[in-house]
Amino acid sequence: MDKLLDLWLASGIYNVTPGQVFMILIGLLLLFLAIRKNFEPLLLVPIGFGGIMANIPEAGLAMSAVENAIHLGGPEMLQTLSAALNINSADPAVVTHAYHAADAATHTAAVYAANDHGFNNGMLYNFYTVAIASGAAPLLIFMGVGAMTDFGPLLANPKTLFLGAAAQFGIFATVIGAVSLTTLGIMDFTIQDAAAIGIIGGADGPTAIYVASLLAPDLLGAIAVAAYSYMALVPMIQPPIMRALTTEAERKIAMVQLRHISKAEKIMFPIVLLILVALLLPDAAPLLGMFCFGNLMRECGVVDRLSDTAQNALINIVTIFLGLSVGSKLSADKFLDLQTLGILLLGVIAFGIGTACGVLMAKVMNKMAGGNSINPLIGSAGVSAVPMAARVSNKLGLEANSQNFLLMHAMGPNVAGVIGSAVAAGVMIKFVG
Amino acid sequence: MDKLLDLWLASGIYNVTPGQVFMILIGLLLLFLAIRKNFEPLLLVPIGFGGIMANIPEAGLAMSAVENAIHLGGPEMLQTLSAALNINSADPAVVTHAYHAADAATHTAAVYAANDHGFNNGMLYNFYTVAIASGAAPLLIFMGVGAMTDFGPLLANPKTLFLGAAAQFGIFATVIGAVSLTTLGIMDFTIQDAAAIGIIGGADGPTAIYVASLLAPDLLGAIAVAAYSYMALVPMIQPPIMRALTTEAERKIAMVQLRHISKAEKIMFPIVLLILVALLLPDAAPLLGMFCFGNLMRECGVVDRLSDTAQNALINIVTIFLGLSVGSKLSADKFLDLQTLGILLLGVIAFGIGTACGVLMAKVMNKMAGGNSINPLIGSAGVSAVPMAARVSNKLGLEANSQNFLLMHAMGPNVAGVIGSAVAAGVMIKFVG
Amino acid sequence: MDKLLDLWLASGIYNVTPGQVFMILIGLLLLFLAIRKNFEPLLLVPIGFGGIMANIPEAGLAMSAVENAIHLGGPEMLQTLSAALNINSADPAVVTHAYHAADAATHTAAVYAANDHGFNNGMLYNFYTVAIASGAAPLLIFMGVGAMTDFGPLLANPKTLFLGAAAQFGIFATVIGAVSLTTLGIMDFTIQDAAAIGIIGGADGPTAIYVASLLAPDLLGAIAVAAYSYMALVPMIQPPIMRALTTEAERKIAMVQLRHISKAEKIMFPIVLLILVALLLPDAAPLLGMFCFGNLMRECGVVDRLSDTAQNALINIVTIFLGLSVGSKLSADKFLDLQTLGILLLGVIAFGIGTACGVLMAKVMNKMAGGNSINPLIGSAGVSAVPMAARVSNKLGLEANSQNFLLMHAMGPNVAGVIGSAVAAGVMIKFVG
Amino acid sequence: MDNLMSEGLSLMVFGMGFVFVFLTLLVFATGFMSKLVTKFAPEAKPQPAKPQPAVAAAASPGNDELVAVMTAAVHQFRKH
Amino acid sequence: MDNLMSEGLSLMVFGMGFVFVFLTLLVFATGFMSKLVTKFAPEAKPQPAKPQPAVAAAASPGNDELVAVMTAAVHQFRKH
Amino acid sequence: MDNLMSEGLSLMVFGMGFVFVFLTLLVFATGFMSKLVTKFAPEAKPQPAKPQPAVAAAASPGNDELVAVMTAAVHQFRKH
Ligand code: NA
Ligand code: NA
Ligand code: NA
Repeated sequence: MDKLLDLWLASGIYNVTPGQVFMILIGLLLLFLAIRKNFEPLLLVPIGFGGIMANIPEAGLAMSAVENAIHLGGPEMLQTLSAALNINSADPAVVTHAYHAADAATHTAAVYAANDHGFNNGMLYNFYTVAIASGAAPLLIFMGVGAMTDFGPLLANPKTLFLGAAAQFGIFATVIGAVSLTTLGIMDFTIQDAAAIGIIGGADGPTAIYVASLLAPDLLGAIAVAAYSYMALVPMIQPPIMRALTTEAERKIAMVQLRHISKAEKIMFPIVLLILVALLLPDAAPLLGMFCFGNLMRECGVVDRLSDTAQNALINIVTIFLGLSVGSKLSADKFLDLQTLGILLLGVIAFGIGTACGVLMAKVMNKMAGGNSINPLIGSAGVSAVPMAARVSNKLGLEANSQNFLLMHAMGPNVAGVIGSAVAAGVMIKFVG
Repeated sequence: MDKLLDLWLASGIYNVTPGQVFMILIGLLLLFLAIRKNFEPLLLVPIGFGGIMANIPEAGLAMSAVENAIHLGGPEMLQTLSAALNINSADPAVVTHAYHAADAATHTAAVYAANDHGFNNGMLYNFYTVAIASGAAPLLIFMGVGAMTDFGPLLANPKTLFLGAAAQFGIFATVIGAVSLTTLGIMDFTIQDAAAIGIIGGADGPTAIYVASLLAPDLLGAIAVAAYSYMALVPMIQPPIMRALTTEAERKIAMVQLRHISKAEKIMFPIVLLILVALLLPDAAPLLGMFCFGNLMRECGVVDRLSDTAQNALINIVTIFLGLSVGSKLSADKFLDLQTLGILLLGVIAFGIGTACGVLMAKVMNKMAGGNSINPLIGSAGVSAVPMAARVSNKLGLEANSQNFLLMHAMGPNVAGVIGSAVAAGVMIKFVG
Repeated sequence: MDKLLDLWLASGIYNVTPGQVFMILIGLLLLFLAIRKNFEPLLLVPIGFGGIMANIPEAGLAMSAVENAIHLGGPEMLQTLSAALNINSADPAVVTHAYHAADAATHTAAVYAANDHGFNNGMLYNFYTVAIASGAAPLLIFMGVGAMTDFGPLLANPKTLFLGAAAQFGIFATVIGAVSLTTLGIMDFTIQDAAAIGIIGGADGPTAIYVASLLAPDLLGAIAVAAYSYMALVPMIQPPIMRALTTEAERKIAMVQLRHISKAEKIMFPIVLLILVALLLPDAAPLLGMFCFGNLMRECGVVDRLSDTAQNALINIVTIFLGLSVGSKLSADKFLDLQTLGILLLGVIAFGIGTACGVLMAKVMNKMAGGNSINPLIGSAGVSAVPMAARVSNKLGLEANSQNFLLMHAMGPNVAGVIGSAVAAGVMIKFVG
Repeated sequence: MDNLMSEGLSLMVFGMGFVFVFLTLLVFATGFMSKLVTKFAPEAKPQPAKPQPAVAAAASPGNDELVAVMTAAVHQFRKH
Repeated sequence: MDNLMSEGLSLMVFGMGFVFVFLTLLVFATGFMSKLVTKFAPEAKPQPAKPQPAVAAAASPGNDELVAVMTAAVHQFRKH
Repeated sequence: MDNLMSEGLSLMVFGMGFVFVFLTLLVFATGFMSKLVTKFAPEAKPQPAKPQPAVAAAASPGNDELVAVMTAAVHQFRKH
């Protein structure tokens, strides 16, 4: 009968907390959005599922060995840990705090103590360590995205880079928003938190995850979920803003056909970009370096088998682990917080401001050039969210003029937005990292 | 001439032990069974080859840095290690024992001492650490298996889950067998060993490896070899038992055609299963969580590229490393033991009992339902061994009635057996882990 | 304005050293050779790109956490590190030296100190650690190469193994060359360096990287670049030597058609080779073991999905990481050295001597056999450089006799050369490792 | 020793019991889920969502099917 | 608090400024590169370097194209 | 220095020697193995075990071969 009691006392039903129930429901909601509403399913299916697994009571899948020891080890274990951490209290909260604040050597001592008592890292915690804490997964995704990106439209019309620059204003406006909420006493964000939240406005998943893992790992779950959700919502967020800021006549502007781009130009572009990064902003080198590397593999034409693998097997494998790892950050104690609401709110504002600035920049460029060479609808594509935002530009263009195919023209600012937000990420890592 | 002598003294011929010769022959036997007899070749080819490599004299491929230092480092190294391990003896056996019994900090000190003298982990030892000791490889295989599994037949006839449950009796009967052999003084198994051996009866490779890596890592080699060998032998082990326990009339029972299962049901099933695991048995969460995740990727229809990768590139890569890592446990000192014979004997008994219980359960269910809705031949498929056991059911069904295609009906208990043994694994990890 | 100054002071333009500029140009040269001249692009594209990234000023992508802390941490950090390393100087050069000379425990203390101050390993440093320092990447490439290799031509004419043996003389002659340069006071190579340089003459990339990572990690960049570059230059290096050492009549020798090789022989060959390695030279076991394993997967016919993955997804993934990791060793302070020139010079000599010895061996074998059964042009293929060297043999054969197709005959010594240099690698690791 | 045996027995009893309880609950949960799904999200008609059915027709020698098969194969191939 | 706000503002000013400076330089560098390439390495004619164009013709029902497509597909397939 | 040279020379002598010994043994072992295999496990006839030979016929324009090729390609494709 003891065993029966043990089973019951260790069961999920007995131990589940309201927070875990809520987070499991959030996980189910993400799965629903991904599967039925087609919200960025490649990421949100693993994130949602990982989120559910992270909240299975007593399984500790998202917890480190020490966290599991604190939770399950009882008073003696806590005593041992508090000795290893050089503190006087065996209170779980105090021990947890000391563990997170410990220097590397003390941290190791605590890990050893937990291991000696048979506690191990949860599966998702290991995935997170290997995939995200090391920085590897977002960079490899970026390499794969580089290998999938065609810079032709951008090279045919390099001025569209300005649209990609302008749309990054959403990032920095959001930083101000987060800082203001803190100054007003409504939320409590550090400047690092604010920067990581701002990057949601970059509309670029791997960049957001990379920056958040460096600047605000505790907020990573909410930031990644917000970034991918809003990217999926681009067809709903952007059109009203685009319509409000443009006239019917502007939306009807037809753009001249893009010139043919030679193979040599496409090969040279990632190299030029890499050298510019090397000269100006070394902190953006990991992100943009891997992006350029992927693109060079694509365009150089002599390593097709590597490029294929980067675009398929490798990016798929990394996506699975990245998604599950992000999901591991959706544990109740980290996600269920007023801050998460703030992040979700600020994120959508960031998207809106980025969209608006892209459109306005296009209008300014038309003014300055004294012509009508740019349809402002392609400005919104500068937020990135490749290729969704470009498709939105195309759709609105066709509504205004059924012969006006803007897709290729919008791909220029669209990929420029990827570069722009990686540059913005580099600046932030440099200044507040 | 010194060099020539060195070469000779370091050569395999000079150093080979009878145990190593024997184990290399075992490795060759496994290769023969895999290649010529088609015994689960995807696993037994890497396991057999890994087993041969693990027994190459002096190469130390399956040994850790410290083990290599003990074996090759000479008296001075042993002295250094005994100091690091805080013992007084420099006897290799004593040092080895102290190394395996050391706590984490002492263990690290010994590793540092070995590294400082230029000794490193063997290649297979590293593979084992990354693939199996971390728990990752069996879980990823399970994810791939989930992505390959069609739960349609099970959903069409959920009662066949009972057959999958009954067949797990083989697992627990084997535990009793192992415990009895110890009580009788014939063998010397701990309760952990007994549990790990029992799981052979689950007829599911990754589950067996996962449980053995947690409960009895020293027996892992023998357990994995037994599990995969007996799975390959299912067409020989099962039929006599199935014939003995059924009448000709029973074997002729035709089953009603399975109803069509909608896509939504297939999507919901892994989620329902995951939630049940979360509520009842958190210790089964890693195994069944990854299994459900793989199956959800398969069925949801929006992440086909991830599902494809999980079923192909990823599972193949993991299989290579898993197989070689299991092979690393086929070293003479661990495998050549009376215990191995005990494991092989108990394993086949487990298969037999599982088969019998599955068949008998089907007969009981017919009795209780007062009808003849279930052909007892599909009960044996409850041991899992997907899809071999289901094919055996089909074959015996056709022998009795050439129009009686049981394959699809047997797939229900077959995949139920996978769930059943993962649940049994969770219970064991919970109680004796 | 502070921030602006910060940006400028941290920018690449401000910090770039002439050495870094030079190394970036070397990286661009490698990319040019790979993309336009088709020099082993699968490796030289990642190596060249990795080399550029490794030399991005201030980014520290190829540096460890401690190296980054030394470079960027300022006096206080240096003080902390010198305390951790138990030295009295806070001079960067002294600290760096002490860090590299530290034993494992002290090394860990320095790493902890760097981590505590927020310094982390660069991305490429991590890749190097996982891919090369662990030994995994070259071994997995070798497994893939094994899975791509058809030993049929070798089995049809096993005597061609002697050609593969003779061509390894290039390796050992180069060792003597390196040793002589040191004895003459021109260079400063240890015997380990000399051995690692010699292996360039093996004309086999993964073997060269594996040996260099064990014997001379500092020279790894130059050795890998030399090995792959000269392999690409085989069509220019070999023909003059081959023409000089053969008569027109010899070049016209037609060889008898190769006999059919049964599937069983092809399956048995990797096993025979593995057992021979096990008996004679355990130090070659990792390299040749993985090679034989790949080849067995290919030939056994029952694990085609593993063989496919080993030849495609897995080898491609590993190649990407291997190339970037090798590139990480192209940092200015390690590559820009008189030694690199010595390595490049010795490498080409090694290729030349290997080629000559292969050709001469073929002539000797003809003499000893008293016949004309071997066209000496296939001797040069013994250096390996698969399949380039065999193609060169074929081309020169066709020049002399337009009906003389030597390709298949040259594949025998070609793959024999792979085995030969792996054996030579094992001997070197045994004697100087 | 007796202790070991009793541990084994209790493992058997609780293990088998739990497996049955779990799978019984799964039978009910699955049945309940199927009912819910059939009620609230009935399938319009089972459509062939993927090109495989077309591919399966590859053995038929007609030229049109061949083209369809090709296209499907190449298409799927490219996705990889 | 004020400090945080001023940090945020300076991050915005320098961040946006830098993004614009960087992308402006990229516009010029790209334009310059394109000019150089067009001048020194003009493309003879845009050739279909890969078999994809042939593959794209797969829908056309002619038998010859079909063979070409097949060959290309199988060829590419084998490379994998 | 002299020591280094002598180390190099002995490495050369023993290295080359060992390479030759090893490959000579491999020649004999391979020959022996081939004889054993030919004696005890002769191949009935060299069968085309895999679909590749059929695939190689892809260039031939006959319709039947085309179908065979397709089937083989799709089959192999699916295995991936
Ligand atoms: Na962006
Ligand atoms: Na089972
Ligand atoms: Na060679």
